[in-house]
Amino acid sequence: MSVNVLEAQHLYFSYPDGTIVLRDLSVAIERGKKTAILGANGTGKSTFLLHLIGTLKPSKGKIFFNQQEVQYSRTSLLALRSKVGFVFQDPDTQLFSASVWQEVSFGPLNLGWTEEKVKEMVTKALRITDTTHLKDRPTHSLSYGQKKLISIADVLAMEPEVIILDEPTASLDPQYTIHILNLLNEINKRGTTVIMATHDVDMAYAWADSIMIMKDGIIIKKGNPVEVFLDDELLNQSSLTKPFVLDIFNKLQLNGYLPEGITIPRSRQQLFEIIGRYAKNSRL
Amino acid sequence: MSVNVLEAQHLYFSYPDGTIVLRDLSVAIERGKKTAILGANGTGKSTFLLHLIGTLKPSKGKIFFNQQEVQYSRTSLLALRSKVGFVFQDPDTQLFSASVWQEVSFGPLNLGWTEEKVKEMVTKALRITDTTHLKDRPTHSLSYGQKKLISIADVLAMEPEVIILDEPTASLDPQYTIHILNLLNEINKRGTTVIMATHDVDMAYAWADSIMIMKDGIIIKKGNPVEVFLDDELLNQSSLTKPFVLDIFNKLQLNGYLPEGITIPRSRQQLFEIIGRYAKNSRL
Amino acid sequence: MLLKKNRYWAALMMGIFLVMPNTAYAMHIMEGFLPVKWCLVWAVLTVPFIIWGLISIQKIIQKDPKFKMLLGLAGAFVFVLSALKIPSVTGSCSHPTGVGLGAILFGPTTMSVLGCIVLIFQAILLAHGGITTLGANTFSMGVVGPFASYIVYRLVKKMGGPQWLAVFLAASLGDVLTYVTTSFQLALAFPAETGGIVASLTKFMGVFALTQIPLAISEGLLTVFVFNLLTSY
Amino acid sequence: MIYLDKYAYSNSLRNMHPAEKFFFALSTMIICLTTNSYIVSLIIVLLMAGVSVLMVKIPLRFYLKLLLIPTSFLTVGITTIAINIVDDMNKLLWGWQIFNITIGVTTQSLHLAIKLILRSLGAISCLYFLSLTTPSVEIISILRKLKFPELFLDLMSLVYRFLFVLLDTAEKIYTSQTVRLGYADLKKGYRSMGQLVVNLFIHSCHRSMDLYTALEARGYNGKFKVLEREYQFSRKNLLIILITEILLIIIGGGSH
Repeated sequence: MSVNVLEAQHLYFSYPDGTIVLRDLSVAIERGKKTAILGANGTGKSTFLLHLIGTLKPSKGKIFFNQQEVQYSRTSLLALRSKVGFVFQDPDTQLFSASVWQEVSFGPLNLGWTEEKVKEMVTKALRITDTTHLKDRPTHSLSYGQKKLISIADVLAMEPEVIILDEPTASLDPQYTIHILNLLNEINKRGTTVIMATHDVDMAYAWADSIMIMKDGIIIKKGNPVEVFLDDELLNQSSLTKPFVLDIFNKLQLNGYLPEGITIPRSRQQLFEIIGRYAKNSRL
Repeated sequence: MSVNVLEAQHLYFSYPDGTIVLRDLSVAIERGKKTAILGANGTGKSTFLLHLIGTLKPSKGKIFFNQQEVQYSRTSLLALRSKVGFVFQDPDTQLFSASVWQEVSFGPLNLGWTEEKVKEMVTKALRITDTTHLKDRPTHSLSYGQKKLISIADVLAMEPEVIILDEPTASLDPQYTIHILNLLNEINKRGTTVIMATHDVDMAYAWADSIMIMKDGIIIKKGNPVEVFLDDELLNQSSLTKPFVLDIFNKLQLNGYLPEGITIPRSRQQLFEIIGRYAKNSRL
Repeated sequence: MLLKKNRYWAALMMGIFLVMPNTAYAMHIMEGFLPVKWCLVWAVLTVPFIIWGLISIQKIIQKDPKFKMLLGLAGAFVFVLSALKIPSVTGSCSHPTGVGLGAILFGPTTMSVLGCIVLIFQAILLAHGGITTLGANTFSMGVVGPFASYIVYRLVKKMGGPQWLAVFLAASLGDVLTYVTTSFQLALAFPAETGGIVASLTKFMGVFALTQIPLAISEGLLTVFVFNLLTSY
Repeated sequence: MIYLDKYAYSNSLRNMHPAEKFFFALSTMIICLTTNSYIVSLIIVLLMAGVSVLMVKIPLRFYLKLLLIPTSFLTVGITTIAINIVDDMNKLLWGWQIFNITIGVTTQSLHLAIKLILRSLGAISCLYFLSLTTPSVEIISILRKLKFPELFLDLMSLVYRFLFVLLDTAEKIYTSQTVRLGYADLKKGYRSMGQLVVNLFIHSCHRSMDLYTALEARGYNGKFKVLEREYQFSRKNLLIILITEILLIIIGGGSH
């Protein structure tokens, strides 16, 4: 199979009142990778994501899933959505069932699986998200973070090839953020392509394999995190800040604290390690 | 007047179903300062804040505003709320009026001011929040960030002595976050005490004069940002991370890059300045 | 927890959506369609119900000020329901109605007020219905529908019928009677040359009420379903 | 979804006194109804379309789409009125026979139908003028000046404010259901729709509580006292409106 799981070609989208949201957006998303789409509020990130599951239909342009052009007939949309899962930003609007168990079984039941299989998949999804103990709780009694986990379990239980998440860590405290990111890594390791939209540059820099920068309805840059975030002009243009780890690493190099030519750190942990390593040398 | 504008003494609060939210919480908030209340999701931050405006009544314990014990009669609550403003996390909860101008005039009119004065205050609140151009817009047509600004203007127009904000930067992109923080600094400089609940340690560290750490319904620590965030055990206990600026500064000192005994930086900018300063020296 | 604490409100709120027959706005009498005389007649007939409703709402608000916010949200909720499309057998979509339980739990007079407000916004924002026909539309949707549902529900319960049947009949009959009223309103305004009002009524009933029967049934079922879900919360 | 509303607060007549617009739309509508003449109705349709497109700057295509909204009601209603049982064969324009009964269209019923179409279109184009130029907030404040009951107006503004919030919520729930194949077939569709409705209802309950708390925090005392925006009456506008209405009445009188 090809390397690209999803592909957008020359997408245009505007609301009936004429507001243009996407203009000639073309991009390919690689299978098995972790992709983060970055951009300020209102640049069309969510609109683009909703195109990937066929909820919005482009006014012009095409979407391809596994090299197949997405048709907007009922059956082909159903087929697409059984393979591509979507986790919404606000779990309160995604969760609509009375209990967690019912909630998570909603998708699998709609896939027409046997009861046996549904049970198995729901159990598995709850286990992976570490929410088995919540299974009999009413959804509205959960904390925000728990709701977020259930909204991911919702989609996981359908065994999708691709999971798309809109701002998965917004409004979460640091601990839940870490929990969710670990979960997404775990899901990715099991072979699922993970795509997220976010405006958290630090998180995206540490987490993603591939970064896309979106501005005014178009993806203006795609590349690996280091490459993208070293481009100061690009960041300025798209009103994003530089990830702190990268920024400080640069400054330390620039001011002679760290040598040139060493591996650029992606996380706080890696940065601290480098600091520790070269500290010893300088003390010799 | 005393230094403490608001004080809580031995607050207890539990929901009718028996869930205990606050247990023996005592704390004083100083006049004219910027106070941040930090804690993981679900530790009772919002519940505590709602006690400060008398919306929730403690099952036991007392609240003092300007040394006066808060009574729960209608008139004394109105008096309290005319001095202490509250900005809710979700602006859609707070904004009830169809147009911005009407929305912002609601609070001042309830204070019984003359129409003249109300107009003046509304105009001023819109100017300070930089939203004058939105004044004739219907509230529902605003972006999330704009709604947030209007919900602050709502309260500002009442000229409160204290402004309390629940998670003011949640779900905002970096640009709006900076905008809101600058606004809060501006408001504080005009003499208003500002209190916010948040779980963003980096933001709180850079912004606040005084930090309170909340855990399981009680404030376990109060102090200045550096003091609080240097206490690793405390942070661990309350599942908070160390602010990045402080963390990296520590590591740089520890590894001999920076000398001991220099002023601890509070923001990225300050840290970079220090790095620059000592880099030159080390190159000499 | 919220629901337990506010059983009464919950019941009221639910009532609202059930009682407001929103079915296919295409069926609201459009702007300019009724002659002046009939616009006035229906407006005059509707106003007392609105006043009655406002007085009873005011009474509840005096005891419980939060009730006003609840009604505001309830009105918005009713508007949104009228914009929803429910799946139907033919594949085409119809709009959820709710002639039913709500009137019973909420009191049909309150529904007259909310119905009128929703119809105003449907006219201004969606161009469904109209200002001059507001009286006639409120009379069929906000007065006849709710009252019919209320009475049907009470009757079935009194005769010892099961809950689901009472809900179903209240919802679907309230719906049908709304459109029977619309047919009457049109027949009175446009009597046939031959056969007069009776002939005209037959025509309008055939077009405006009979066609509603399948919709009324499916919406009665949905109402029962929603009711069951709600009580399971 | 609601585009009429968007134009209402961003059109080129936004700063005209809302009472002037209200008066213009309503008096024209009343004249349209009372004169009930072909020519007046036709003039009003053209007048309102002209004003909306040329002065208010509503895109022509959008305006034409608006005119199509009532077609389903109009078609059904008009057809029902136009087709009758006919016993005087002289009047019959065309029709057909079932058993002994002739069903068809007469000159008289055709006249009535055409008159009705024009009158309805005339009236609805007046409504469009109001919807496209006057925000609901302003309409509510006009009703306030007309001494509508406070409670009714308070409920109106709450409904207006929150229908957008709830529409948004409903749409999100619907999308998240479709994405998980909730509407794959009829039975699933029913189940999903039921859940959506229940959820929206619970959501509304919560919101109403939160709203009360938030209003209380700003000193709510049972009244929605807010400042209204001030507008200046323009003599020129009033004069133009008055002349237009008088002309319409004269034409209406002459055409009878």
